[in-house]
Amino acid sequence: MKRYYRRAIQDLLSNRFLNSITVVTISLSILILSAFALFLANVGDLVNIWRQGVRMMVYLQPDLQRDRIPGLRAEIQNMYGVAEVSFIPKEAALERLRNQMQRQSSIIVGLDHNPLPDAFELRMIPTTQTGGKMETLAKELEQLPEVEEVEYGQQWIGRLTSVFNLFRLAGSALGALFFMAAVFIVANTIRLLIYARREEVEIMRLVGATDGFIKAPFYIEGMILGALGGVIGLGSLFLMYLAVSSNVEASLTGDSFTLRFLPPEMVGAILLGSIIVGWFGCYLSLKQFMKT
Amino acid sequence: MKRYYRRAIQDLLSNRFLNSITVVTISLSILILSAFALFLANVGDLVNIWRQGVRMMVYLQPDLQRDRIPGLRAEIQNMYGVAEVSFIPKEAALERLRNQMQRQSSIIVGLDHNPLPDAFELRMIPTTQTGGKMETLAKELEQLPEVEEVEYGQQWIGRLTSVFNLFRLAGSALGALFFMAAVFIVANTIRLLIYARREEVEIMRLVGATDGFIKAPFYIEGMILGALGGVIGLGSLFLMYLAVSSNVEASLTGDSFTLRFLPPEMVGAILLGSIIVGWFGCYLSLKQFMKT
Amino acid sequence: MEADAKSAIIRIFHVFKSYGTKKALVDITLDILKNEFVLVTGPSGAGKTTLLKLLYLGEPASEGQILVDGINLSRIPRKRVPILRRKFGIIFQDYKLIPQKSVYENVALVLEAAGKRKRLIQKKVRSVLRTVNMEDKIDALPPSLSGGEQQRVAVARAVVGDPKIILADEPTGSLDEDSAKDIINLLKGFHTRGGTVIVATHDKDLIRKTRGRLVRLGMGQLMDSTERLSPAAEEQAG
Amino acid sequence: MEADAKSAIIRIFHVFKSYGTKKALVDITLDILKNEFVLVTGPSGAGKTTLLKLLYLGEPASEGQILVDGINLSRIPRKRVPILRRKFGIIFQDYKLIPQKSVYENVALVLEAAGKRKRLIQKKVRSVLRTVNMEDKIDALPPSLSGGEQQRVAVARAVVGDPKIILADEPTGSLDEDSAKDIINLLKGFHTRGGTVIVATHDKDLIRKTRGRLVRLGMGQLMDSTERLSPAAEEQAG
Ligand SMILES: Nc1ncnc2c1ncn2[C@@H]1O[C@H](COP(=O)(O)OP(=O)(O)OP(=O)(O)O)[C@@H](O)[C@H]1O
Ligand SMILES: Nc1ncnc2c1ncn2[C@@H]1O[C@H](COP(=O)(O)OP(=O)(O)OP(=O)(O)O)[C@@H](O)[C@H]1O
Ligand SMILES: [Mg+2]
Ligand SMILES: [Mg+2]
Repeated sequence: MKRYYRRAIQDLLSNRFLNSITVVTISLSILILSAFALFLANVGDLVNIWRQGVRMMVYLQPDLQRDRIPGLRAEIQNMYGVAEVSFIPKEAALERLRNQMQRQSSIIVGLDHNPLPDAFELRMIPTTQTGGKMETLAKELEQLPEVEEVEYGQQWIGRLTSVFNLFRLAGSALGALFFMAAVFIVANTIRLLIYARREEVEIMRLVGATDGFIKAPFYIEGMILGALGGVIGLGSLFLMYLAVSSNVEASLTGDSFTLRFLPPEMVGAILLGSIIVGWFGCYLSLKQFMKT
Repeated sequence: MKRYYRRAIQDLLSNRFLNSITVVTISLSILILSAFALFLANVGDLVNIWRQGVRMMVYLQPDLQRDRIPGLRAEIQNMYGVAEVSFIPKEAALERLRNQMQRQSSIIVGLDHNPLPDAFELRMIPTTQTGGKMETLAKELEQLPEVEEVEYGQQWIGRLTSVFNLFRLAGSALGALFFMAAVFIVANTIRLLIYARREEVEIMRLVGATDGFIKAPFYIEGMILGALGGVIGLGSLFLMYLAVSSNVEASLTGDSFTLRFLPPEMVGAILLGSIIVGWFGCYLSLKQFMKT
Repeated sequence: MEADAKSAIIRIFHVFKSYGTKKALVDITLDILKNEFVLVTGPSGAGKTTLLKLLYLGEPASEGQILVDGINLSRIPRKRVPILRRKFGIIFQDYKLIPQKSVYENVALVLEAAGKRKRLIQKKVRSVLRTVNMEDKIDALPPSLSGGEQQRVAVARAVVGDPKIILADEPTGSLDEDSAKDIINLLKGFHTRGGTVIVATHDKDLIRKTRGRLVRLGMGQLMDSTERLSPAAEEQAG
Repeated sequence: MEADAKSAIIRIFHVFKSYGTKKALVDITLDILKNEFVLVTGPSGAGKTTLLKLLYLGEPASEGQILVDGINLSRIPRKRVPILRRKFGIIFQDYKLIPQKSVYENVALVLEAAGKRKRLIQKKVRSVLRTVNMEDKIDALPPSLSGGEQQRVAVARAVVGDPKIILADEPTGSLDEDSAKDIINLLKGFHTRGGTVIVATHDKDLIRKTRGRLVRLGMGQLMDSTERLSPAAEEQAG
């Protein structure tokens, strides 16, 4: 095995031109793929931050005693999909309404009593924030005798959800497409590389080398090229990330959003993937050249 | 010239393996690039549709006579950045408020007079929908004696705008990155292609062929490969688009959104670009091999 | 003419070889004995190289049977082809050196492929390169060698693995008289140590000075096969 | 020894060529006259191929001056190198045929590069391939040809462009006696029609049977240069 490594390293050095072109191509493919993954990951973060703004109002019966609030709160807290429950007394609700109404707040000034009920405001866990699941939860809440009415931005959420779903769908489709494209580009490049060295393969076979003996260094080389390409591709992405992230974060003050790099598992997966693809490119081409 | 074309075609046929691999790689690069462009274009459409929901309310002085409305409307219509002006009489505004308020509409039921003023609702042209430009317009409107107050979702728009800007920035950066990556991948692949045929180049030089004679067919081949790659790449994208678009549109009922393909100019630009890159790849490699 | 089957290392029995419509070999039947020295001659395009190719399975025969050291070539599984090829040391007409590998690596390749120890490889490669007078070019790449130097490396590679049979296709075509003599002596030495040698050549000198069987091909057919016990038999070679 | 400068087509003046530390040619001074037939010989690695390479600028000389048909090779601009090369018809030691192109295309290439008409090209290529006996392989690809067949295609390519000078590097190395005779007659015919021929060879037969000047190289140095008015001068060639 050790001697195969030595031969692989020798081969890499004696075909420097071919190999450097191959590594550049692999790096670029990995860069495309990982840049897109980074983009999706950060957009996903952003969407999640937004979603934390999605709330559900649970209006209570006007005659409900305030001492029953803690029990009710605990009960709601335990319902499926609820992340956080906070109590909004009707005084606070009126104040909030006044602020929200801006110009039309003149309406409220003239009121002689507060017509609003007490309420709970719920925050949902992110996975529950689809139209269907929120509706289920709302129905369940309305079954409670203490609850008069449940309100949430049905229409808005439905619309946003469908757009996010479209986005996620398109993102995954593009991601899958880019993944396949990257795999094929890398495999193809390695095929060209081995094609340019097919004479060598042929000569080795003629002097009695077994297929295994011939293939082993190629596989090692393919994996080294894949790994190098992966490291260089991810490395360049990381440098770009560093250059960009400070600027972008500055322009996004107000959101609790930090641009983040790909998670370590993802980095590992991409590196592993590029090694496997390097191997796979060798596999394809060697299969072809060894047949004849 | 004609004989160069003939030689180029002959060469393409006699190096079928190399050329088919090259075309596949080019197609994939073009596919990546154009798929991403398609993605951005459609997201852009979606954003524009949303933005058409961005409105500005111009509340008029309570004592303004209704016969001055048409003149004022014309004046506002002519202001920079205004796309559409519609008049909302105060009765309609109250009705609308009632609908908007949902649960809290009980407040309105008890009113003895309508406290709301007449208003204009403006739609802005998309390029004016940044926080800054809207603010300028709002200030200008507030200068008018007939106007009491201007209201728009300052905070919401500012936030949305910064997110859209981030998105656009990231999209353009990724697009530029993908563009450069595609250019290099194509150029590199063509370099490998020509490298595999460097012996031929060398022999032609030894038998007295001029550089022009040697290069011409390669350039033609490079451009044909580029064009083929472009057509195949865009063709596959179009097929995918056809397959996906019907499903996606069905899932997006409610929005006046149709998934569209890249505009013809863009398709033309991508084709032209892939031809140029084919040429460019040849240029790079020939420059290198002809030197020695 | 039929050799004793017991001691035949190569048996060729009614073999045909066509490339498309081109008949390169027609009905060749020939036995080659262990430790024979065979010269194959004939005009350009007669099928000499093709005949050698069939032996090491560089090409499959179109018809007929070939046995090499007891192996039937039409039945050999793909996996065992390397074992067949290690029985041969082959000097190719176009040398077939790997251009990116040094002279040393090209020669060492045969031993590495056979799984020999690194120590042994170094010793053997150096000693073989010395016998063909190429030890000073040990690190050169083949494209930087003269035609004759390349041919000598090809010879070195053919003998380094201690094969049973040497197939030499025009092994002196690019060599001056002295170098050619060295190569022929090398082949003769191999023969003396018990090896079997098959040389395809046009070289009148080589044919004249070498004792052994002379096989003549013409248009793919076996013209004659003459045992020449002393180099004096030369005139028959005409 | 010094030839008349007026009629010299090639003048080589104190030329050295080194590859790294390796001295391939040392202080060569040699004039070759118009319509001369020169045989360059010497052992493997003596510098024969290198000498030819310097003439067609396959390699630049390290030192010294070379004039070819009035062109000073050390001053020639890059753009005019093809014009220099079209003065030569070159038979390379390793043939240098383009493997993906047919025999016809390989030979036609020279004329196409010179901008000849398609009609003329077809006629000439066919007729030249006929003289080297390769007309039946006109559509074959070089890798499917025998060694001798490839060499004959290389010869055809060298003569097809009506060059002023033919450089032939071991042009009969892979050929049987009859084919070799054809090639030599072709070269002689070219010489008779006024061409200049320089042949690098080990082939004793060729040297013996050819009248003309014999230039001997050894270790990169010019050993001697003998005018042999009749082939009988052979013994000096030793
Ligand atoms: N792969 C091939 N495809 C088609 N024809 C071939 C192929 N290989 C050889 N031939 C033809 O078969 C014939 C015999 O070729 P071979 O190489 O055996 O000749 P040879 O006797 O070695 O000649 P030389 O002395 O010139 O090397 C030739 O006419 C050649 O063109
Ligand atoms: N590109 C090169 N790099 C390094 N050394 C070279 C190169 N080309 C030739 N040489 C060396 O220069 C010397 C002369 O080579 P050349 O090819 O001229 O020999 P030759 O006389 O043609 O020999 P042969 O008869 O074997 O063809 C040889 O020792 C060779 O190894
Ligand atoms: Mg042969
Ligand atoms: Mg030489």
